Amino acid sequence: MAEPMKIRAKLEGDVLDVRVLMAHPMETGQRKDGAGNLVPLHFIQTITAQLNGKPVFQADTSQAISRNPVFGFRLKGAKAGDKLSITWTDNKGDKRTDEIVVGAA
Amino acid sequence: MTRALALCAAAAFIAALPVPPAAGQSKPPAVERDATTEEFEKFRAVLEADNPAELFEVKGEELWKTPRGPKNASLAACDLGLGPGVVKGAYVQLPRYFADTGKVMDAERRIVHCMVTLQGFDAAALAKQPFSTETRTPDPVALTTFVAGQSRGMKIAPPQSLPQERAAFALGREIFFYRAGSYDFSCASCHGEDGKRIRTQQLPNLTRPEQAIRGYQGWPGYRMTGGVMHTLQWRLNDCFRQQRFPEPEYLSDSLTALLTYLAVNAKGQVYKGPGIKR
Amino acid sequence: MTELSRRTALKRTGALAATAIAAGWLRPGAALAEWNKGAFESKTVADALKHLKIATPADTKDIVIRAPDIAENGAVVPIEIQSNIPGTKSMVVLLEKNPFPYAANFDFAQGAALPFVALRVKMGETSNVRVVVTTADGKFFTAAKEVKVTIGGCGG
Amino acid sequence: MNRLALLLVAALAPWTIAPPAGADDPRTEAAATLKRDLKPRGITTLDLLVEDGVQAVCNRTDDKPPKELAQRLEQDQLAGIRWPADGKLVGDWKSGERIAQNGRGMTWSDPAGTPGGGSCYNCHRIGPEETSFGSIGPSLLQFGKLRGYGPDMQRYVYGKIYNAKAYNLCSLMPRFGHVGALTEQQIKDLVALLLDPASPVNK
Repeated sequence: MAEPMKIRAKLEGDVLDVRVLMAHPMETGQRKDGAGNLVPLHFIQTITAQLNGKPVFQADTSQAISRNPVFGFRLKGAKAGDKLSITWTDNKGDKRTDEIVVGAA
Repeated sequence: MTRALALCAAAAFIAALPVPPAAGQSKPPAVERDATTEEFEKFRAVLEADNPAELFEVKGEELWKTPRGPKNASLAACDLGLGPGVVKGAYVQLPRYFADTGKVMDAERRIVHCMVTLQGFDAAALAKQPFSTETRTPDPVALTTFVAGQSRGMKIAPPQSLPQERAAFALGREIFFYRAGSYDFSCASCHGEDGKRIRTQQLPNLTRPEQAIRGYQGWPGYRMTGGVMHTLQWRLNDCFRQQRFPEPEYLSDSLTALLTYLAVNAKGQVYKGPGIKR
Repeated sequence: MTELSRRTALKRTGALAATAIAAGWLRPGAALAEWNKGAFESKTVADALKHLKIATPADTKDIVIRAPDIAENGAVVPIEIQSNIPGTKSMVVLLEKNPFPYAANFDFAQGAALPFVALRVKMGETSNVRVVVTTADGKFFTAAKEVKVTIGGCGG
Repeated sequence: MNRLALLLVAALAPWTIAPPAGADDPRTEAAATLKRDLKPRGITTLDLLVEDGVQAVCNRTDDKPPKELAQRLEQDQLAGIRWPADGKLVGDWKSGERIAQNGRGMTWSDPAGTPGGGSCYNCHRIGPEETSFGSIGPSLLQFGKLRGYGPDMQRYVYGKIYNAKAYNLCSLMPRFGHVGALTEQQIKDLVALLLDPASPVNK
């Protein structure tokens, strides 16, 4: 069961500065576990952000993204009260969506 | 044989010496700067601004508030020193003496004590695998991270009013300077001077407040190597390993004493953790 | 359901995605194609670019890459990329000496997202971080920044 | 005898001699607390916590032993150095570089009987190519070029790596040969890293 993201969004004028922390192992497939066995690839492949339901930012990612990923992006034309939702999907088909309401600047 | 003879001579000689002053009392020299360190520090702000440690604070808060364990209780009644259930500001006032156990306890030790007494968890089971791995974050780690985060922005203020608390500090100082083991290392071998590095890693001089805080607020911290959350209990455990000493028992008096020494040295500094470390 | 709507729908409903397309937020095209397995599994920058259908990008100073000269830890290298190229539609990030250089692609909905991204990546060794920008009119631009990766701690 | 002298004698076998009745000396307490709280693991045992003479003196003088005493004990340490039977002190600098890079050895996570490294770069600048170097010890860049490559220098470097305390009693540097952390051949290779004119250190 995927754990919640932590989304922070700061409004400066009509630009929304978004930071998101995701709990994910981002296994490279190269790491060995305690018993010396390779841990299989397990990583986030896509991330989408929607503002009030409209897709605005999208990422395709590889296992080279650091464990517990951190991303930042900036949306234009946002305002307080807007709904920002972010979804990730990984190579095993797990996904997680979290949503916040943009606070006043 | 010659060694023993020389030692006896040494004993006689030293007998005439005055007791040396406590270390770390001299005036701080200018800290040596280098390009690598400056480059790291430029990006420290970036790393600290968005610290995955926050994910573990969230997890710890949930663990704190959820009824769990054989007694199906939350930790709402846990007394971290400021009264049952008071979490805000408790971390910066630890380690401290607790009359109910008759011991000086650091944050993690106290949290585990609460898990055992209030929730009915088994102390031995918790001590079995106390440190995070890539696949597992033990509950006390997340809980300690949550509790630490509830003191962010507050000044480090461990009490030293009771004799037990002063004794813990004195004991911690002695352990800090105790050289032994295959490599003749003490904690001070790496953390007793200003401006030194191991490889590219800056070593805080833990005998000075402005640097002791760097060590003290680094943990609980998100460790980039492995991408796991670790506490001060882990940090000290791995320091003992690198010191080529045997392994300290989780939550033992030696570790609480060292943490008391560290916290008192960092007294008055603003706590900005949980940290993010190399 | 088209590939495009399936992908953008994820946890949302297909209807929402359809609305999004109708509203012109998403445009069908290379950047919005399915997760590009061929590109991600490429072992060289050249192969990855071929899979991404990116032809010889032009060097530019209008892509600003902020990354450390020396990384404190290769497991977490913080990178910020800002494109000052008008019409920036997407950004590809390549870590040239990683076993699989293609690390990420970012798509920015025109007018709704600024061409900026912050990310953290794993780098196995000292290498260039290369960014390739694709513009709305199908032009390619590139810039790179070297990041040194060293041994940090006690090594024990 | 005063407190210090008592402690020093006690340091020879701190846990076989009961501390003086009523003694609440924090150092004695520290040793006793460590002995109680630390557990053997892997190759580490509790005897590691027993100070030897050098450690005892350095611990009790804040690493600033009186000169006469230091000299006496340094000579004692020097006498314990086992010099190579073949008389050759300079090995292979390439192997030396690998040993200098290797930070493993003597911890509870290291295997028994496998030689570790010298952890040299942890504290010293050595080869010009390695930019990740520590600063606890002095820079050794151009060591031979600046100080000479002769037999006396070879002997000094071999001895210093074997037992740094023979030259500076409370040096922070481990006694690699004395405690068996490095083999004779490994020390020779490290000598070569610093003193072979062909080593990058001297370029």
